[in-house]
Amino acid sequence: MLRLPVIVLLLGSLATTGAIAQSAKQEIEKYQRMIADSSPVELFELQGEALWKKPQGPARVSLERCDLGLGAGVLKGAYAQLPRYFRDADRVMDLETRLLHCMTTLQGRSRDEATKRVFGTEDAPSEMEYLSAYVAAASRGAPMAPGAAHPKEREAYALGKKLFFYRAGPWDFSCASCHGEQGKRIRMQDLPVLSTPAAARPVVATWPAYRVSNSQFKTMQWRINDCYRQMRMPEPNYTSDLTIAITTYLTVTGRGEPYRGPGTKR
Amino acid sequence: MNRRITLKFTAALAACLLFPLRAIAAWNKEAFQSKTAADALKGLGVGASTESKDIAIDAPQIAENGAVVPIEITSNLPNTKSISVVIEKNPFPLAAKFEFGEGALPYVKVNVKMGESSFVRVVAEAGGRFYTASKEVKVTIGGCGG
Amino acid sequence: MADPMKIRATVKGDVADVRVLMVHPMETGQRKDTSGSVVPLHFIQEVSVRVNGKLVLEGQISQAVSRNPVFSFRLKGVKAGDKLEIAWLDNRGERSHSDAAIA
Amino acid sequence: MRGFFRISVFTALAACTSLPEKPFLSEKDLTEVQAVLKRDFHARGSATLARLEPDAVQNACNLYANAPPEPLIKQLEAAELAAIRFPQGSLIGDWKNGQRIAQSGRGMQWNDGPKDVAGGSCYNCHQLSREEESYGTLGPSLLGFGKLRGNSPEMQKYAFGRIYNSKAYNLCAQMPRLGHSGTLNEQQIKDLVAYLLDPASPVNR
Repeated sequence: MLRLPVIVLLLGSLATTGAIAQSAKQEIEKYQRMIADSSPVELFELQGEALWKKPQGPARVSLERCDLGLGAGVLKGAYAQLPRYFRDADRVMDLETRLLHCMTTLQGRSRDEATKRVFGTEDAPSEMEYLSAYVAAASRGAPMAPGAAHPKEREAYALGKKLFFYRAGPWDFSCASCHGEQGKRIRMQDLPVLSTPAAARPVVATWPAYRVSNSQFKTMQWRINDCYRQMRMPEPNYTSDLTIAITTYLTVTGRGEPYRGPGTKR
Repeated sequence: MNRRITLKFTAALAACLLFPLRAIAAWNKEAFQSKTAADALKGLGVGASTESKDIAIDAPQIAENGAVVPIEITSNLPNTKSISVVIEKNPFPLAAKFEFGEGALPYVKVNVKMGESSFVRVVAEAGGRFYTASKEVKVTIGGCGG
Repeated sequence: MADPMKIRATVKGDVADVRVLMVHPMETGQRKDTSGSVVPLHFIQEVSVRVNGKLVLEGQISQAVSRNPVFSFRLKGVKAGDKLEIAWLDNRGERSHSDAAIA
Repeated sequence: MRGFFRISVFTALAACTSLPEKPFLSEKDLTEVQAVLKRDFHARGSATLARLEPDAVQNACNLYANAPPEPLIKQLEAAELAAIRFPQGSLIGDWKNGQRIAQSGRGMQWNDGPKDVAGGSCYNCHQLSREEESYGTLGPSLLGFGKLRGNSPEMQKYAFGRIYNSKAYNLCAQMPRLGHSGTLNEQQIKDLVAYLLDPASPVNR
């Protein structure tokens, strides 16, 4: 007898909180739309184009003959089909891994030199960031279709999935700790459940991306790296199989939507 | 390489030749260096102003980040000459003043920084009078904060 | 010489929507760099927009405008092919100037 | 009002029934993943490779998709509880400092300096006071925590223990073990207990 009013009261307060949360969510969506409308992301694409065409390294050649999977020099739609298996390297590669491959093989640069500063700052964005912006932009409109058929692509997907759910480190986090439950957020940031296609698709279709909070262009390798930082883990090696496996798992899960990045994030 | 330098030089020269003098108004140091909204308005020469529904401000009610807050302003007042943007709680509240000549519609969209949640006040000058409207923007915290 | 601007101007009827992206740090003079020293104030102060040589819009702005500023304007009485010139001047006296044809 | 009612009840139900796919990691998978981690990570700053070493709690939660069999839960929770070092006397510290700790998301990351004071990242996941609107929802709202529960010695001990080692109370909880992991010290946890339980704290006002 006594319980009923309490429940009604509780439900009532839940409903009000729900309504407030709903309007906050709509306002944040509006904010995200507005920042995307006035994003400086094209400036990164422009700089990336200049770097793509700039002769560099001992070979004094540009990256214009780099094969991103669709043939030497084919940019259009190439990003949308990454990560994928590359026979010449006998491994699955994401965008940055493949760019690095072209820098070392075509341009004759050392891996150390080419990876000296892969994540830039607001004052000095990195070569990888500019190039990622340019190459990704050339896939606008192309449906995301990463490699998922070759045995090594399947292997990368399977490993990525295990890593996604594996809890580790001093805080016992996995990717799923934050990206595992529908409708949750960290502070005001909505958290997509990246193991579900519906939530992964818009994410996959908009990375890499410009981040307005620190005026930096962020690559997918950075995204994985920074999640592990926040998970209080050690640092993953740049372009390691582990990072590519996670990106493969996320991209395959979220494939199918036309690419509309590089995106703009809060 | 040579061509690049020539191009750059030509562009720089062109910039100097085309814009040798300051245009209509020089940067209003007094107004921009004011630390309160009231002083900024005084510096702009804004005396009495009337609240007006003919100034439309489109800005997010909640900004996930204060580094970039998009603000879109349209004045529907006839003969709008200028639009000024004052962010009341910023250390230097005056953010921008736009003057519209013949050939420009009284509309502007700009991204501004906001140190904290604040009212954004817009002052439009039309027909020799000042009109004003404002909108509150809440600045929140987006991510993990680490 | 500053980095190029990116100008997009599209006309519909006789009104053109103009969007311009500028490369500029827009330093507030309050930010500290990674070594902990304060980055000095450095920001665009004046922006001007001309159509076929005629000044149509002028902006004075402060350090409160976001890094890599993006402005949108609307011009009337213009047609495709008209020459649009946009220029800025910052507090250190650096300038940039770009032009584009209205499409 | 009625509309809202239906929507929130419906949302609540939907949230319970449509949990995303959670794979069951086998012993073999754990061995594979651990080898990959050791191969593909390097130490940076305070984040050493020792952090990759799994403990019994992590192994159990990974192996059973966060739902180990009841006897194993009981056994491991008891071991975690026994390892909590409860201080003597009052566990109520300074709520004002607790608020700063609750707000801060720093600590234990490779970019945190040795002199940086760690926070508890509490607001990342929990609502705590009405004043702070930017709160996360991964954890339950703790608004009015002390007002609802009082601040008896038992409640102080519970709050302290839960912050020190959440796994002692809910083995596969998503919340980090903030004391056990060395993120927060005893005084900082007491300050957080005060933030939760002190009647003067914004949590209870």
